[in-house]
Amino acid sequence: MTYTFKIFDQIYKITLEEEEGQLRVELDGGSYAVDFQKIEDNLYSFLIDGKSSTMGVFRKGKKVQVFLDGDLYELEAVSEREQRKTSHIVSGIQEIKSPMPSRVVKVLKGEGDEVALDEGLIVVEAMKMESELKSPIAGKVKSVMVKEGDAVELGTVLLVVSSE
Amino acid sequence: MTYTFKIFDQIYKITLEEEEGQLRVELDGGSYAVDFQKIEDNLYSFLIDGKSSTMGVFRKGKKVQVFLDGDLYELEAVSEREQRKTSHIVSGIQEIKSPMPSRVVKVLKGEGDEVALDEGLIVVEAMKMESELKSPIAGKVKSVMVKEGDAVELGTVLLVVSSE
Amino acid sequence: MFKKVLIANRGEIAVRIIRACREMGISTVAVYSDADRRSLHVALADEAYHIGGSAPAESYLNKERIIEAAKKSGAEAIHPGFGFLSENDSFADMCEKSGIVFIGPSPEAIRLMGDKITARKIAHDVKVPLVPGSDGAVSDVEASVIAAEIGYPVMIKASAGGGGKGMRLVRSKDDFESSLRMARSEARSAFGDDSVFVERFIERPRHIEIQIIADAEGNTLYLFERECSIQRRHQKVIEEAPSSAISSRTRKKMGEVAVRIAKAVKYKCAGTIEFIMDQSQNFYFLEMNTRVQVEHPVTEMITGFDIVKWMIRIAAGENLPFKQKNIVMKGHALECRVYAENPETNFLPSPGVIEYLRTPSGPGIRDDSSIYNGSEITPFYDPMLSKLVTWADTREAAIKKMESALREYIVLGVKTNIGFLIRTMGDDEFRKGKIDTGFIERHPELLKPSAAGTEKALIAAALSMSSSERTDTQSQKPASNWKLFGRRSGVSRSPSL
Amino acid sequence: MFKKVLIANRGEIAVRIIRACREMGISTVAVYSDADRRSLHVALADEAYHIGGSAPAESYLNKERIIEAAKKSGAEAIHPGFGFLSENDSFADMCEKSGIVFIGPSPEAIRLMGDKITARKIAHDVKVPLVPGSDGAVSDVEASVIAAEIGYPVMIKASAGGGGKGMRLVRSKDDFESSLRMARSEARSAFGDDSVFVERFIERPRHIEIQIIADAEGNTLYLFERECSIQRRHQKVIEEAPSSAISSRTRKKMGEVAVRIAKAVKYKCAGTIEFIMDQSQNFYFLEMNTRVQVEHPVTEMITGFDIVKWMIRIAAGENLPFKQKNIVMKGHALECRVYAENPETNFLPSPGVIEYLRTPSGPGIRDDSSIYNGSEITPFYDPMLSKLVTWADTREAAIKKMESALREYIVLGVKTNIGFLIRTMGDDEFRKGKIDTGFIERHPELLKPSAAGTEKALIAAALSMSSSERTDTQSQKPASNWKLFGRRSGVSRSPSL
Repeated sequence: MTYTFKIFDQIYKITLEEEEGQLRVELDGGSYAVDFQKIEDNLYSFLIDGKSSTMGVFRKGKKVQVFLDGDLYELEAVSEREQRKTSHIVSGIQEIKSPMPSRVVKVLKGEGDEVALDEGLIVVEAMKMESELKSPIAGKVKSVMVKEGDAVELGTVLLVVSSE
Repeated sequence: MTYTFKIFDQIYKITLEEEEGQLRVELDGGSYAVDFQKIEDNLYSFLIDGKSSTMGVFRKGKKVQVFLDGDLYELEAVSEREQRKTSHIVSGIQEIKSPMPSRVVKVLKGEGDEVALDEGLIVVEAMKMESELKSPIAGKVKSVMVKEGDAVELGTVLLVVSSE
Repeated sequence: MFKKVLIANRGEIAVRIIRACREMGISTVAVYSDADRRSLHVALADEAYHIGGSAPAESYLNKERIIEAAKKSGAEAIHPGFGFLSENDSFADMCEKSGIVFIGPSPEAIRLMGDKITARKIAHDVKVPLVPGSDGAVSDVEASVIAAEIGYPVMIKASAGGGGKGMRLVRSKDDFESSLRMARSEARSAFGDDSVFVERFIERPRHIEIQIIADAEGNTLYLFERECSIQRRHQKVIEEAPSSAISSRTRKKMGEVAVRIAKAVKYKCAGTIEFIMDQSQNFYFLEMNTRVQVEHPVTEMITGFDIVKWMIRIAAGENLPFKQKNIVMKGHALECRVYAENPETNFLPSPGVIEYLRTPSGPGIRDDSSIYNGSEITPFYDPMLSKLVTWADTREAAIKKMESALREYIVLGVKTNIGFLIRTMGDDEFRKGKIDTGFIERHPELLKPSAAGTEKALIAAALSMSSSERTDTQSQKPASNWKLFGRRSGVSRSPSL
Repeated sequence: MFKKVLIANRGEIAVRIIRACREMGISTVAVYSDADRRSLHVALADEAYHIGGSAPAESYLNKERIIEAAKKSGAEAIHPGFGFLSENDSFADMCEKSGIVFIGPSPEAIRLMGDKITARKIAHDVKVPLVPGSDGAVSDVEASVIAAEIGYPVMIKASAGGGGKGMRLVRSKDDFESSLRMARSEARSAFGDDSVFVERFIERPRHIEIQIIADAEGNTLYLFERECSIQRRHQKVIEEAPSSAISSRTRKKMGEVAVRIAKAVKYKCAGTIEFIMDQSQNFYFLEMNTRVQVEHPVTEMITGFDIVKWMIRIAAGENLPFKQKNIVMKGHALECRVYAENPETNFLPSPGVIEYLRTPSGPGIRDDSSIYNGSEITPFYDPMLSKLVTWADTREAAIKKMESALREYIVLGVKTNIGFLIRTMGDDEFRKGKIDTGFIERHPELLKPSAAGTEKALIAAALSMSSSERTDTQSQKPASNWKLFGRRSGVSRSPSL
């Protein structure tokens, strides 16, 4: 079985096969013997060619997060077609989402306001720390979904900015 | 709701009731306000009249084990009738069970052998340590269920001794 | 000695204080907000009282409810920890008036040092060098004039501030106005006071602070320095003791200066005098923290002196039996603050439930933490999970020990800065001690996962894809090895996840 | 220095050695049996090799497989830990012949000290006092004659023994025969050799041992004593350093005697000379352990000396840069061995899966452990879960710290001796240091749960009965507090389990 993943904007092909009861992996021209054991939900001990690693593995659809040595690696399974797509062009309509559960401290721009690239749009606060969210494009504020004082969840759309 | 438990060979009655959304417990003439929160499976944080305790609670039928401050308390729910029973008389037919998964090192007595109270019956080994199991009564060995070298599980009956 | 002490705090510092009390035979009383019923400080205290809602203003800043809990429980003293009410002179005053000992300095000392402008005056009076800047709180117009006078870059700081809140570095005139607005807004919401002052920013400065301790008789000792130059968003992330940047002559000079400031306010308790130091060991007074410091463990590790226990003893009327010459340091200690945050998105907090936790331990490892398997990081409070501390005979050995310990840490359920800390331990400049408060800004490459783990992550990801249909049956814990005795090898080499 | 080291052991000592190597920049190779694939030493090592079945004879005692793994991995040295092959001279020999450094003394030194009778002769030659007894291995008939000669109580000990295996105390002639049989049988199965010897039993003896370390040039230092008098089934449970029973004069005398014995066999490595001491500080040589000791951490805590790292450095050819006068001790350290066992049934092991684990941490706490959430205690090996170590400035403070730390320990899934350890820390005789190897026998009340927790346990039990029908719906983790924001108070006061 062969899988294709994108990580750090690179595409990798990886093949799993069983050989005499031993799992083998082909990756980037190399071949590895893999042994693994479940430790707890989502946590596994791996021996890859005898090298030991403990990894957390979280899968949601095509996205896989792997915890290893204090880092969370984000991988995405990609199809042949997707492999040919280049990275997104940052333009068009952009939704500004709350990066975490937080409270809206100040809305800096109103509907119809012009904004420059990297100009501040809104200030949110979580855990006693304020963060200013900036515009990823130059354009106009299309709509403002929240007002000062609102409590918002992770991923709530706060504003929409348009480059047109 | 009232429950009766035996612990340390003593009988206790304990009553639970809800009063204005607050759980109250009546025990041994005292009354306590109890608040608790689940931490993980079988583990709870208790506030009993404001006093904090973290306890593990494991229930199997009428038996309840409670982990508290490094100890495992063993309780048994008892009915009215059982409360009147006195403790078991150690006589009659006694099964000698393996106290843990282990290996039989030596069978010291055979079928029909006479045994004195506290005389050694069998030697088992687990985790590189030998233990001699002794007869809880004076009498005769009725049957021997295992032989040297056998691996036995926790609770396996090894021998039966009879006082008759 | 007190029989019962209330701890008016939460998180790891509450746990730290509760442990000290337990070891001293003192009963402990915890207080908790709605969000903290399952927190470790509630579990470890002897008693616990609910004091209100999850927002700090409704609970840990609610003076009346805390005093009430102290009275109800019969606590004779209150330890405020850090943050919350620890530097609130009116709370210290309320305690006194209620007949409860406040484990800290006098309300007067808190008040004097709590206002940065007054503190600078006091320091100036006892001939301690200060960074050039405005002489006090300034209006928007004054601020911009003074900034222009002393020259960019400048710092804007909240008068009532601390912990990096309401603080902004401004590198050019263009950014001044918006930074000033942000600083005031943060100051207002954090301290209820939006006064700010302005001062010169020192290039490549090091943050060095001196731990002092003083008893009621005025015996005032310094417990050497801590270097806290590795900061993000003006908050310390990695601290160490001693500093590799100062000579023993500078150490002594800074210690004596710190003692002079403490004595000027008749200071009684543990406290910290913070300095900013340039690359030539010139140091300037920044502020005094009139409470225990987050990073106090590194000082404890090199001196063997228990700062929290001595705060309690001094508050109970004991005097220090040591002289300055009895305080000696040995080896080197390092502290890493493990946060639930994402270094890749400018250290945004990452609340959640700790689904799995495995912490490092062993020789020379100290983990001051308040998390456990199943505990929850809520968005209401500081996202610090743990302070991982290592001690070894040399700085190099302490760094290697830290790196190794961080690699043992497993935290699932929230994002953490552990990977960033590991890379920092391996950084050449850091290893050489070439650090200053701009270190993290200068090293954006430390924020991202290293590509070194890519192959392993790919293998794990591929296995997770291959096993999708079997997830449910595999989600139980493995059976006991004892039960698997006979069919062991098949299990040990299972070819799919 | 070595680039790669193989650790021929498992459990916490393998973890301890792996950590030392990681911190020294040495790659580590673990070996594991069928039962240990999920063990912590496998997870923490850089590489791991499967070497056979769960029974020690099939894996950790399998010399050929271990040497093979070392060659395959390219390890230059093998650290044997304790137990297993650590005192096996033929294994040390095999390593040498395979061009692999054995991190330990010479095969010759192991051989000389491994046979207790030879060891006694060597000690006698360098004028070290010995307990009266048989001059060597004895037949059943000789044994009983000698026992009668030196007078009861007597000890029967395996010639090839260690760790309490094949050892029996006999208080009267009537028990001699059966005890002799048991001792021989244990000795045979543990060491493949059933020779035993007999010696006088000293009333209320203390077990005191001296840690020594020696390099290839013969520099031999003593790192003071450890007191290990609290034993069950002749195995140590609680150890401390220093001993509260000896004067500094005795300490020096014992240290010098220990160095003399080590020098007599040209000893090179860390090692321990064990003594039995009567109530008047008369001490007699017992045996020498030619390896790292389980209880080495207490010595590390009071000296700041890393014994495991120095074993590796010495094996790699480094010499000790210290003199005896550079070794100073500070404070007091205590070690409690946390076992999966049931003190109420004569400490029978209790294997199982660790369903939930919360370990103590904080200042002065060191936890040398190999367990984690979800790990498994198999019946194949020693049931030790952890060595909990505390350090404080005085013995009293170290005991209080230990008691407090033990109360923080939560282990679900297996029975442990934690409650017993807590009660021992609170015992008046123990606190006063009135201890000897008969301490546990004299205090059966420490083995049973204290009635103090009865009321709490009853409340928990009653709640568990009342909630039986709802168990399934309640078995999920609580939702995030964030999500419960609005309906918090209802949850916080849930009236049934």
